[in-house]
Amino acid sequence: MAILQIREAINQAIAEEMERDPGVFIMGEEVAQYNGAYKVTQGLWKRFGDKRVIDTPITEAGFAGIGIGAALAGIGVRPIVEMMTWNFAILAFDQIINHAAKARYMSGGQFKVPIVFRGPNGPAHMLSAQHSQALESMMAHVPGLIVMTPSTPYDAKGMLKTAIRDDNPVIFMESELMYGIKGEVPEEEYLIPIGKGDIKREGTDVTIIAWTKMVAVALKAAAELEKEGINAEVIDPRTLRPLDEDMIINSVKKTNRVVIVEDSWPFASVGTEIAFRIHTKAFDYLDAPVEKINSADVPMPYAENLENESIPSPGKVIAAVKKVLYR
Amino acid sequence: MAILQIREAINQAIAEEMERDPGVFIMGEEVAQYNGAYKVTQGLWKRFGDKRVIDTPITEAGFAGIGIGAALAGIGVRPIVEMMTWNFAILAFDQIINHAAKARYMSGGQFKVPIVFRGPNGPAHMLSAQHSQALESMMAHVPGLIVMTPSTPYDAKGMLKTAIRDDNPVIFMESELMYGIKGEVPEEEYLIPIGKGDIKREGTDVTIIAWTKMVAVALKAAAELEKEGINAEVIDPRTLRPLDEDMIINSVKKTNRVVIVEDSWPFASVGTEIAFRIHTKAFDYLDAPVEKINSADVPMPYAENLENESIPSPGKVIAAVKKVLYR
Amino acid sequence: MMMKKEKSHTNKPQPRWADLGLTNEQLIKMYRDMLAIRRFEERAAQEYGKGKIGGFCHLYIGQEATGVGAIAALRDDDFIYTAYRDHGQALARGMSMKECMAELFGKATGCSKGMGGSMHFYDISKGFMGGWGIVGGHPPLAAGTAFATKYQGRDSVTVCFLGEAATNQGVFHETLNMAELWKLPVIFICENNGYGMGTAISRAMAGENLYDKAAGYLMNRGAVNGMDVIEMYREMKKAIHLARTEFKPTFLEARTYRYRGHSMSDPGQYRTKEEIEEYKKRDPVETFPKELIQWGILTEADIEKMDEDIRAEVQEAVEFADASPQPPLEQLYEYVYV
Amino acid sequence: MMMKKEKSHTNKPQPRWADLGLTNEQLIKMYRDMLAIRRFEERAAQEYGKGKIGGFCHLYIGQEATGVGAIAALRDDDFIYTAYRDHGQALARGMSMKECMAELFGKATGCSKGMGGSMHFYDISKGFMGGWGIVGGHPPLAAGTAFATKYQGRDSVTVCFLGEAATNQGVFHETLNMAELWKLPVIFICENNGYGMGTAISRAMAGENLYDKAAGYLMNRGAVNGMDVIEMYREMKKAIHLARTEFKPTFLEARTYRYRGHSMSDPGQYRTKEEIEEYKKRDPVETFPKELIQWGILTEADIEKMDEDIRAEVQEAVEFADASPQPPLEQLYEYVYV
Ligand SMILES: Cc1ncc(C[n+]2csc(CCOP(=O)(O)OP(=O)(O)O)c2C)c(N)n1
Ligand SMILES: Cc1ncc(C[n+]2csc(CCOP(=O)(O)OP(=O)(O)O)c2C)c(N)n1
Ligand SMILES: [Mg+2]
Ligand SMILES: [Mg+2]
Repeated sequence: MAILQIREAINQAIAEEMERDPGVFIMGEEVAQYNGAYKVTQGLWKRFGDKRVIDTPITEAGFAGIGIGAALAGIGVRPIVEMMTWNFAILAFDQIINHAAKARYMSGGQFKVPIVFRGPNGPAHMLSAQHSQALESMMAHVPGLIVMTPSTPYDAKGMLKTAIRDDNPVIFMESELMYGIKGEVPEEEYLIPIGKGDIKREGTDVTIIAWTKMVAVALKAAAELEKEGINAEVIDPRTLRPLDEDMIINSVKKTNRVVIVEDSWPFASVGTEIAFRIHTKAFDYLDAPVEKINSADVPMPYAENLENESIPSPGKVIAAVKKVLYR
Repeated sequence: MAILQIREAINQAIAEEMERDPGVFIMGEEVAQYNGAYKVTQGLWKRFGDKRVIDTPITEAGFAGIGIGAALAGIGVRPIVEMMTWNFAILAFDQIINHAAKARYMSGGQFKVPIVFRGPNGPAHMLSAQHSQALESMMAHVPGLIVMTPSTPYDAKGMLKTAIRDDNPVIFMESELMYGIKGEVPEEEYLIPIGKGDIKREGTDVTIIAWTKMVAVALKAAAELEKEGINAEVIDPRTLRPLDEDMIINSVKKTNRVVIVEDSWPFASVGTEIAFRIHTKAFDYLDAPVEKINSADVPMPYAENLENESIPSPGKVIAAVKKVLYR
Repeated sequence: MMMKKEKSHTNKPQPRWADLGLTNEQLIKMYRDMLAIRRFEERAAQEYGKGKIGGFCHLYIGQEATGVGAIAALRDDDFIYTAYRDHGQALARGMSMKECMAELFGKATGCSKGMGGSMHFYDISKGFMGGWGIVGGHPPLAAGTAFATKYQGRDSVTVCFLGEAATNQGVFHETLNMAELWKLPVIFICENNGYGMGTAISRAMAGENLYDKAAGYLMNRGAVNGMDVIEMYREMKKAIHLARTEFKPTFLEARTYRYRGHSMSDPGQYRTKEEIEEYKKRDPVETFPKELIQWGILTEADIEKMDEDIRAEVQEAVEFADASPQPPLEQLYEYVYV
Repeated sequence: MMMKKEKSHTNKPQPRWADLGLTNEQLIKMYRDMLAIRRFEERAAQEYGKGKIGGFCHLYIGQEATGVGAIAALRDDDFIYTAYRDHGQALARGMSMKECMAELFGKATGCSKGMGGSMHFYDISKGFMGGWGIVGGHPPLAAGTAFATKYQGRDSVTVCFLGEAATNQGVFHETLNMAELWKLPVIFICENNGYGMGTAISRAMAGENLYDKAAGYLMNRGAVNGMDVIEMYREMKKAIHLARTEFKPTFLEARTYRYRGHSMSDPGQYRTKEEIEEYKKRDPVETFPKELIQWGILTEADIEKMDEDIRAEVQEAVEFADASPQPPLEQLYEYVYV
C-alpha cells in the first residue's frame, strides 16, 4: 500500500472521481493555478484544465450558490466547492442552509443536490479568532446536510469519493494541521459509506470519542494511559450527520465510561449531541457521566501560550479519563 | 398594571430606551414608514423621525455590519438592528459571528460592542422551509454573543431594555406567533438581568424546560397533567447564553425528572446542551434520562397537517412527561 | 390608433410585432396566458380569504406581461428561476392550474407535493426551477444552472426573474461578476415594480438607473416596458440570442407594477390610488386584446369565450385542490435526503 | 526632471506639491513613515523566519505610499479601518514599533495584548480600528463608524482600506449602496496591488475599471497612483473635503504593488521578476527622498541618519517584544464579554 499525506489522499480522491465522471469539477479560491492554498488540489489544473478546475473570485456566497445551481440543473454536473477555510464559508451559510439543504424538500423530492463543500476546519496554529473556528456543530444542526470529518488519509480518500458520488449536499471538513499527516492508502479503489464510524483503537476500560485532528490527540492519550494500565478504546464517528449511533452505544456498553474530545466550542456542540444520546440511550450502562473536552468557550486568541491553553491536549484527555474512572 | 401584547411591550422597551438615551437608534427592513413587518415598531418613525428609525435596503449583511461599526465607534451610539426574521439573518452570520462576537476579544478588550440584533425566530404558520427556522442553537454556540428569548410581555420588555443597555452584542429572538400574546406589564421601569431564568409554574413531580413559544405549550401540558394529578414545574431560562444553570439544576434536584421542549431542530441544540448539563451535573438526582421534544429533524413543510406533525404540542409534552415518570 | 384592415396590395400597415415572426397562435397564447394568470390569482386571493391557502401569498397581478412575454421567447430546454412571487411564471411555463392551486392548498397533488406552498412552485421537468423565498438568494443558483448547461455543451439559457429590491443584495453582485467573467448564458430579468414590500426603490437604492448596477461589469444591459408583452418578447429574443450563441449574460430591467399589496397581508397604503390607476391604464390584460382585435386576430366573442373557458379551468382547479388529499404524514420525513 | 534651486526673484520653479500647503516637516514625516514601515517589516520578515512570529503575516512592503499619503491627510479624530495587511497603516497612524512588534510576538505588551497578532492590530484611542481578517468583512464596519460620527453631529471621516479582490465580495456592494444612499462620510481606499493572493485582478473581476464598481451608485470615484505619496495625499484631501463638508463618500482606487508574496508563506511564483522590477523602479521609498533632496528639504546625510535612527528603533522594538511577557493564562477568558 502507498503511504500518502492526507492532502495527497484527498487530491487522489478528487482526481479519480474527475477521471471517472466528466461531470465532476472543482471550484474555489486558488484551487487551479495556485494549486490550492494548502496544495490539496496540486496538479489538478494542469491535468484537467480551466474547464474543470476553476479559480473563483473571493465570493464564497456567490460561488457556493453557483455550485448549488449547477447541481440542481440535474444534467450530470457534480460540483466540488472548496472553501479555503470553513471560517469563510460562514459567508455562504445562506446558500448552504437556506438553499442546498432545502431544495429537495421544498420541491417535494424533485431536486437532487449532488454537491460537496470541502475545506479545512478548526483551529490551526496562531491564526487567532477569525481563522480558527471549528464549525461542524452548526452544519450538523441542519437537516438536509451530511457532515463528514475524516481523520486519516485512508478515511479521507474513501469518504470523499463517497461524498462526491452522493446525491445530497455533503459538508466535508478537513484540517490544515492534518494535511501533512501520513498513512497507508490502498492502490485499488474503495469507498467508505456515509454514517459508518470506525474504531481507531480497541479498548475495554473507557471509550474516547473523537474526529479529525482530535483522533490523534485521543490516540496519544490512549498510549499514555496504556502505561498506567488503562486500556482505552478510541472511536471515530467519521460522519457526524448522520451519526453512527450503534458503534457509539456498543462501545459504551462495553466500557461504561466515555470521554468526548472535540476542538469546537462546547455549547450545543456535536459532542454535546453524542453525550446526550449516550445519556439517554445507554443511561443504565454508564458508570459515570460523560466527560467532554473542548476548545475553551472563547474566540481563539493569537498568543501561543493562550492558544495551547485553549485547545484539547492529550493531558486534558488523560485527566478526563481518570475522572470518569474515579481514579 | 397595563395589559400589553408582546409586540407592544417590545415597542415600549425600544421607545423608552430611545427616550432615555439619544444614542439608541433602530434600523432594519420596513421598521420606519411601514411600522415594521409585524408592527413591532409601530409609531416609532413618527415619533423619533428619519434619523433614529431607519428603513434599510434588503441587505442583511450590510446593515448588520453598519450597525456593528456604529457600535464599535465608541461614541455613545447603541444600534438596535431588526432582522425581519432570523431566517434572513443567516445572510449576516459573518458579520455577527466573525465580527460582532470577536471585536472585543481580538482587540484585547479595547472595543465594546453595544448592539442588539432582534426579530422573530422559529416556525410561524405554513411558511415552509426557508421561513420557519429556529436558529437559537447556532447563535448560542458562539462565545462573544448573548442570546435572549423572551416568552411573555413582561419578560420581553424587561429583557430588551437590559439588552439595549448592555455593552455586548445581544441576539434577541422573538416569535411572529407570540407578538399578539397579552400579559401584564408594570407602568414603572424595571429591568430583567441577563442570565436570569424564571419559574413560570411551580411544581414538584417533573421539570419542563421551555422558552419563547414553547413556554405556552409547556404550560398547556402542565394544566392537562394537573388533572391527572401530575404537578409539573415549568421553568424558562429566558437567556440561553449564558444559561441560568442554578435555576435548572435546583429544579431538577427537586423533581428528579426533566422534559425539554424547543421548536428548533434536535441535533446539537440548546436543549441538548441543557440536557447534557443536567446529565453531568445532576446525574445522581435523575430518576430517568432527560426527554427532549423538538420540531422534526426536517426542513419545515408547507402542508398544514405536516407542519402540525412536525412542531411540539402539549400532547407530545404530556407523553414525554409520562415517559420520564414511567407512567 | 384605430384602423381597419384593408385588402389592398399596396404595402399595408403592419402590426408592431410584424418583425418578430410571431404566429397568430403565439400571439393569442400570450394573451390567454396573461388572462389565465389574472383569473387564477384573483381566485387564489378569494381562497386565501376563505383560509384555504396559508402562509405568505404574493400575487403577480399587474406583472403578467413581464413573465409571459419573457417565457414565450424561451425553448423547452431552457431553465427558469424566480422568487416567491412565482404563480404567474409557473403558469406561463405551462404548469397546470390544478397542480398549482393544489400546491397553494397544501395538497399531495400540488406541484411540490404540498411541501413548498405559494412561494415554492417547482416543475423541473419543464425547467421551472422555482420558487425561492430568500430575497436575492436564487440568482447564483440560476447562474449555476447556466454554468452547468454550458459545461455540458448545451445551448440552453437560464432566465432568472428577481425583484428590483433584490438587486441590493450583495450576492447578486457577486453573481453578476462571475456571470460576465465566465460568460454564463444567464439572463437576469429584474422585475422593477417600484417597491420592495413598502419601500419605494428610491429609498433603498442609490443611483439613477437600476440596470447600471451591471455597468461596472460591462454586462449587456437595458430597460424594457414590462407592461408590454410584445416589447418583453422582443428584448428577450435579443438577450436569448446573445446567451445562446455567445454565452453573453444580460441584465434586463423590466419596468412593471403590482396592483395588489406585497402579499395578501399587505394593505399597500404606501402607494396612492392615482399611481395605481395610472398603471392600470396600461394594463396588458386590457390593452393587448384591443390590439389583437384591431388586427383581426381575435374578436370580442373569442375573448369572451376565452375568459369563460379560463374561469371554468380555474373552477376545476379549485375543485381539484379541494378534493385532493393532504400529504400522508410519512411524507414529513421524505425528501430530506435522496 | 532635475534642476537646481535658484535665489532669483523671477517666479522660480515650484515643487509639484506646492499647492498642497505641506510644511517641510510634514514632507519629511511622510518619507520617514514610509522608511519606518519598510524597515519594520523587513525585520518582521526576519523574525518570522526565526519563528518569533506565528500565524499569517502579510507584509505591506511596496504599498507604503498608499497608507502614508492617505493617513497624512487625516485628522486625529478621524477613523481608520483596514484588513489583515495592517502593519503599515498602524505605524503611519502613530502606533509605536514596540507595541506593534510585541503584538507580532504574541506578547502582553502588544497593541492588542497578544490576542490579535499580525492581522489584528488595534489602537482605538488613535482611531485605528483594525486589523480585520475576513476579506470584504470590514467595509460595512467602516461605513457604520461613519454613520455613528454623522449621527453624533461630528465632522470626522472614516477611511476604509481594502484590497482590490475584496471588492468582489457582495457585502462591499451593499455597503457602497448604503454609503451613497445615506450620505456617509466614508472613504474607501482600494489598494489595487494587482493580485488577490495568487489571482491577478483580470482573472477575478469582470469589467474595465475597478472604480466603476461604484458607478451604478453614482458615487464619487477615481483612481490614483498609489506609489506616489504626494498624489495619494492630494486625492485624499479632495475626498476628505467632500466627506467632511458634504458627507459625500468616495471610492478611490490606489494603484500600487506588493513586492513580497501575499503572506510569508507565499513564494509568489505567479508574478514575473520583470513585473516586480518595473514597480520597484517607482518605489516611493527610493524616489520620494530624491525629490526631497532636489528641493533642498533633506540631504543625503539627513537620510542616512534617519535610516540609522529607524533601524535603532526597530532593534529596540524587537528587544522590547522579546523581553515582554506572554499574556497571563487568565487572559484566555478575559475580553469575551464586557
Ligand atoms: C433575505 C431576505 N430578506 C427579507 C425578506 C422579506 N421580504 C420578502 S419579499 C421582500 C421585498 C422584495 O422586494 P423585490 O425584490 O422588489 O420583489 P417584489 O416583492 O417587489 O416582487 C422582503 C423584504 C426575505 N424574504 N429574504
Ligand atoms: C472571506 C474570506 N475569503 C478568503 C480569505 C483568504 N484570503 C486572505 S487574503 C486573500 C486575498 C485578498 O486579496 P486583496 O483583497 O486584493 O488584498 P491584498 O491581500 O492584495 O492586500 C484571501 C483569498 C479570507 N481571509 N476571507
Ligand atoms: Mg419590487
Ligand atoms: Mg490585492
